[in-house]
Amino acid sequence: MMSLNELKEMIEKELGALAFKVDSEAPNLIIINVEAPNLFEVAFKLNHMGFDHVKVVTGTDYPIEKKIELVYHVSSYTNIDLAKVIIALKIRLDKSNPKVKSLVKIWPSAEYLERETYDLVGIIFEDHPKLERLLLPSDWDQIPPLWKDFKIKTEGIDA
Amino acid sequence: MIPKPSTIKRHLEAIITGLKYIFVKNRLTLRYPEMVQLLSENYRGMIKYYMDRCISCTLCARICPADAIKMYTVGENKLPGINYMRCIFCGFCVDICPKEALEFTNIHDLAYYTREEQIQKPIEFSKGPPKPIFKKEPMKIVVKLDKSRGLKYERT
Amino acid sequence: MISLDQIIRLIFFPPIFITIVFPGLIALLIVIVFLIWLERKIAAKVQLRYGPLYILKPLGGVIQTVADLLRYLFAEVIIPRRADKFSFIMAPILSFGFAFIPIVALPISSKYFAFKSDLSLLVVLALLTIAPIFILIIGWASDNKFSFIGSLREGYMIMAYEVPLFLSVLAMAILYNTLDIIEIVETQSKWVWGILLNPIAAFVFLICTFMMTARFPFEISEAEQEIVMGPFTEYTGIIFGLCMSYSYIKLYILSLLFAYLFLGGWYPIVWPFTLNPIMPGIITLIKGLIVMIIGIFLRSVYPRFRVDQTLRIGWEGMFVLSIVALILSFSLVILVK
Amino acid sequence: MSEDKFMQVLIGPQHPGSGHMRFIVKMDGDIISEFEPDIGYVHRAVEKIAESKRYIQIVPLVERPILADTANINLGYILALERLLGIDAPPRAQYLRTLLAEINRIHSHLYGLGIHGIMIGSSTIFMWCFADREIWIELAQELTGARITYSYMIPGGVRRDLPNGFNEKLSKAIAYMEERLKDYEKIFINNPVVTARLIDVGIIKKDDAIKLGIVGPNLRASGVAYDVRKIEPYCAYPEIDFDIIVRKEGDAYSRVLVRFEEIKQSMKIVKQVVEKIPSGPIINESYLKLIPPKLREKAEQTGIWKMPAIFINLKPRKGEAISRVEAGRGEVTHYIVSDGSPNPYRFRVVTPSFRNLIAFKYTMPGHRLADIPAIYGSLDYFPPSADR
Amino acid sequence: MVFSITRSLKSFGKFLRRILIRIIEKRPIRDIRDWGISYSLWPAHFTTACCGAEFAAASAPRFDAERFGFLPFTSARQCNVVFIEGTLSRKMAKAARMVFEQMPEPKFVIAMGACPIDGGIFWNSYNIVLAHNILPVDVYIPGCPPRPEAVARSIMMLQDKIKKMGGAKYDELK
Repeated sequence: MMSLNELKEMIEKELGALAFKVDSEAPNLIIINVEAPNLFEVAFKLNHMGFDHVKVVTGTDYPIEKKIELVYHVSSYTNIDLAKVIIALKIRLDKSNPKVKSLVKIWPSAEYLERETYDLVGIIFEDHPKLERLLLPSDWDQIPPLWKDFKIKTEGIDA
Repeated sequence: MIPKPSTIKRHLEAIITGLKYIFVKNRLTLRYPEMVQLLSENYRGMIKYYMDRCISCTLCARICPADAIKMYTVGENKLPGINYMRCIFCGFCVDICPKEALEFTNIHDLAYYTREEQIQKPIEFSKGPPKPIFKKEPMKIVVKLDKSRGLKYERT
Repeated sequence: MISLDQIIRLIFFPPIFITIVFPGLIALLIVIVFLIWLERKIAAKVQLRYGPLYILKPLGGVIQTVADLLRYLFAEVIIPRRADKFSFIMAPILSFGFAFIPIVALPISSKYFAFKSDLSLLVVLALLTIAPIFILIIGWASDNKFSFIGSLREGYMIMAYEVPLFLSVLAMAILYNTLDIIEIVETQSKWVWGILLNPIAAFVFLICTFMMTARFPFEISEAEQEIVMGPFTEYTGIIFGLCMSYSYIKLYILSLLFAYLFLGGWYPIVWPFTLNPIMPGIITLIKGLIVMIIGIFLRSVYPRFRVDQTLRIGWEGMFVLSIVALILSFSLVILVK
Repeated sequence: MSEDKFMQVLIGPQHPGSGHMRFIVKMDGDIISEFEPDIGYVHRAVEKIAESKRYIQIVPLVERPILADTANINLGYILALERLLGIDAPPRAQYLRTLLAEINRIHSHLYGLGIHGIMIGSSTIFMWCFADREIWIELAQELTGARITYSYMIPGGVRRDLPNGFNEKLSKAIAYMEERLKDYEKIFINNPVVTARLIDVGIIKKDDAIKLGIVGPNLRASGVAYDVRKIEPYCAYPEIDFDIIVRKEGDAYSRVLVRFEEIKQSMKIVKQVVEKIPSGPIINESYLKLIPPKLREKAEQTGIWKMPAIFINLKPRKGEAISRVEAGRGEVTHYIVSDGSPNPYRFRVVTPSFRNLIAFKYTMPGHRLADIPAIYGSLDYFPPSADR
Repeated sequence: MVFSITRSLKSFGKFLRRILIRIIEKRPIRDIRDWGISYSLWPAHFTTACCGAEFAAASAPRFDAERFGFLPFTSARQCNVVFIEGTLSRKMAKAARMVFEQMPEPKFVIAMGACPIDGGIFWNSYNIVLAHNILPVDVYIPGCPPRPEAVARSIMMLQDKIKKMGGAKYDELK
């Protein structure tokens, strides 16, 4: 059994300077902040450590800072110790040019998750095998719906 | 392909099981318009509103996830009315009401010809949901679980 | 001036009576209405429910199919723009017609038949094999991929069932030493029923019947979850009604044929059926109905095979078994002689 | 390669075997050479709407997409929210959550089995599964007051206590179900036509399953013993004894068998839950004291608890939380980013069906057209939950 | 020459059709037709969203909608009811419209669940379409999802409507 802190240290040692911040949050989360250019290499190393699949790919819009935060939640099926932990791999991208290298080559399980993130958040994944609209209708011409400046209607409590 | 004996046995088993069900009394059907299941007291059906208990706190309208409950101005008060076109029957409004002015009924089997009649303003809302119309008085039944037949319907 | 007597005589004139009344059009319609209802009802019973009911509650909704037919009758007939109009309309009618014609060759009793031929059995079978060809035309004419795949599957199925079916019939013909249905039945009344003489041939014939009429587990050309409605995907209204009844007609004829070949036809004739030459037909019909009910009952037991598996069953199972049936017949004939 | 060699077949969305999606299939004769699922036909923007809703209002919202398995997805959301709020449910509530989650797993698996049955043509197994599902729905309705959209779990507890006579009903239901499962075996599981259709069809090897990141019974049928209930036990699962069903083959048939065995395991869990359930409150103390005393007294008698008014304005701490839960179809992951306001800043839910979607693309090629429904059904894919 | 023949044939066909419709719309035949249609409502296999689960439950043994002659059937061409089972997304709305157009007259629409009626909990979503905006809805069933009993009730209401108002609306031919 490996505790969360031990694992955190191990990851810090493994990644070295590639990750600029590693946090752990109880009960099961380790957060790794990465610069966009290093992402592919970090992902490669994590995959090598035994984190073999992606659970979630999330894009979050921060309009004030003009950034989009991209998070890969990664975990393991094969290694029971690692399976107990979820790694959040975080990258901040410029909202004006949200481009990042796709991780499908490392984690094939990210294929549809990345494609959905492209669809709804507008992040462009380079080298993705099929970067097309997935959930939205193919003739969607507005800004990506999960951006904060895409407003949906709301109603008050009065009729 | 000469079938193996086990295959023949499995074919026979399947056919015999099918045949068994033809001759066993086992129907599970609730013959709806003739029989109506009495849902339990806590069933989250359509909602009845007691105008006299209401203190116009707007909690129900504010918790409604679907924005189905709206506050209407009736005289000086603001009273809730419901839009069944949107209501999702989560029952949050009933559960959060501090004065028990809203109450579950066990009516949930209605359909409408038009959209308009599904909006209930406070006064209609306080009259309770419309009673479903039956051509013949239905038999009221309760559902019992049964070891051999699964569900059993008993007259109340 | 035609008298009532003449009209009655005209109605009971065998070629007319057999085509129009029994076992022809009217009986066929009643049987189909009853059979489709029964199919839904049996499935419903196995599936713990009622099935069609409220349309005629005292009789368990027996006229459900009548309502469905009425709806088909009054529904709009849509012909897809890209379809080949002529063959789109004609093919179902012709397939219905060719499936129906063999009825003429079916005798009601040894004294009452439309025509007597030494080859009546062959006539029935030959006419039955023409009908599926029009299914292929339907698939081509509809210009729909599902119709096309469905009719191709029907084509494959012909390969699977036709040879074993003919061989099993041949086995019986060798046993009875005739191809005349009347003689076959007469022979059985002297010996025992064919199903006891050559159970293998009976089994092969039965399975091939189910294949031919798209009963489960061989409901492949119309496989709902795969290719929607197969060849009939594009059909609406009354033409679809024809398409739907097409497989039931074949089931009807093949079941009657099964009764003639293996269940002793109209024998044994007991008292109420001795009154006139038409009555024995009812015995055949009852025997045929039993076969049909077995066919429709299987729906509630089996899912469906894949088309390649059916072909394998046809060639590796049924074909081999039909050869065995042939050998059995030969040896029986030699043994008796 | 010439274009003529391939035929493109579009299956769905109005097709008896497609569900709420479309398959773009390239056929080489009868063999599938390319398979592309086209989803989004039920995309209702749960994640965007959630940003405009209060935390408590998201409880019914997350249930809607995954209608066949509402309790589990609800539980996942509540676990994530409770992590943000820093509260916990009392032990009795934990057991009640487990109870509902397992009842729901049973009827979710029956749903999947039934749909799979009809996909390969057996209408009987469809009808049987949907009939026996009603028994579990009836039980859940007794407990929660709704047929399938339970909205039963709320932050800090559950809404209703165990009704009187529930244990007896449950034991009857289990006894009935165990008998019925034997008939299921005879007519469906062991049916030679079914085995012919499913064995060696749609094989996902262990390595591929890991690589594609598929979840739930599909993963376990490929030989990976991964079950969140064991890896990261939540609610009452640490105190309950059950097995993970694993099979090695990875074909459609083994996926059916895994689900079938899991129904039995779930019944075992349910039995233990009602035996072991402790007494006590069903809502966290801190919320309990906010309920007016008069209503609290009444609730203690009837077992129907009211919500405190604070639920409208739940304000979790700033930060983020992730939770995972083993739902009927596999692992559900909820990820909430909070900025301290009463609405979530970003709400992300990845449903098992969405993660299983990738399996279509990589399993189908090489099979026949007739295998599409057989494999589709065996993956127990529920399109609305994938599209959200 | 050929054209004029086909044209006259066509107009003759139209004339025949009009006469046929006249005859059909007369009392006894019309009553028989409406009776047949009302007991033979076949919805197409077209699940738009999650209410399909409850729709399936309505045709499953416990509520058995087949008692009313209600048989979910394969292709739109052979059906006469389209059930909007839950949310219509933009993509699905196109399909729903297409399915409706593929069906032969007379045809009916039932909107099931809160979503197609007024959006339900998804009323402010960017991707939904309301059923009455694209299809002529005959019966609305509120609820999210509606109980199977409500589905049975909607079938009965539709039967009543057909018997009262007449089954067919051969609009474009009149």
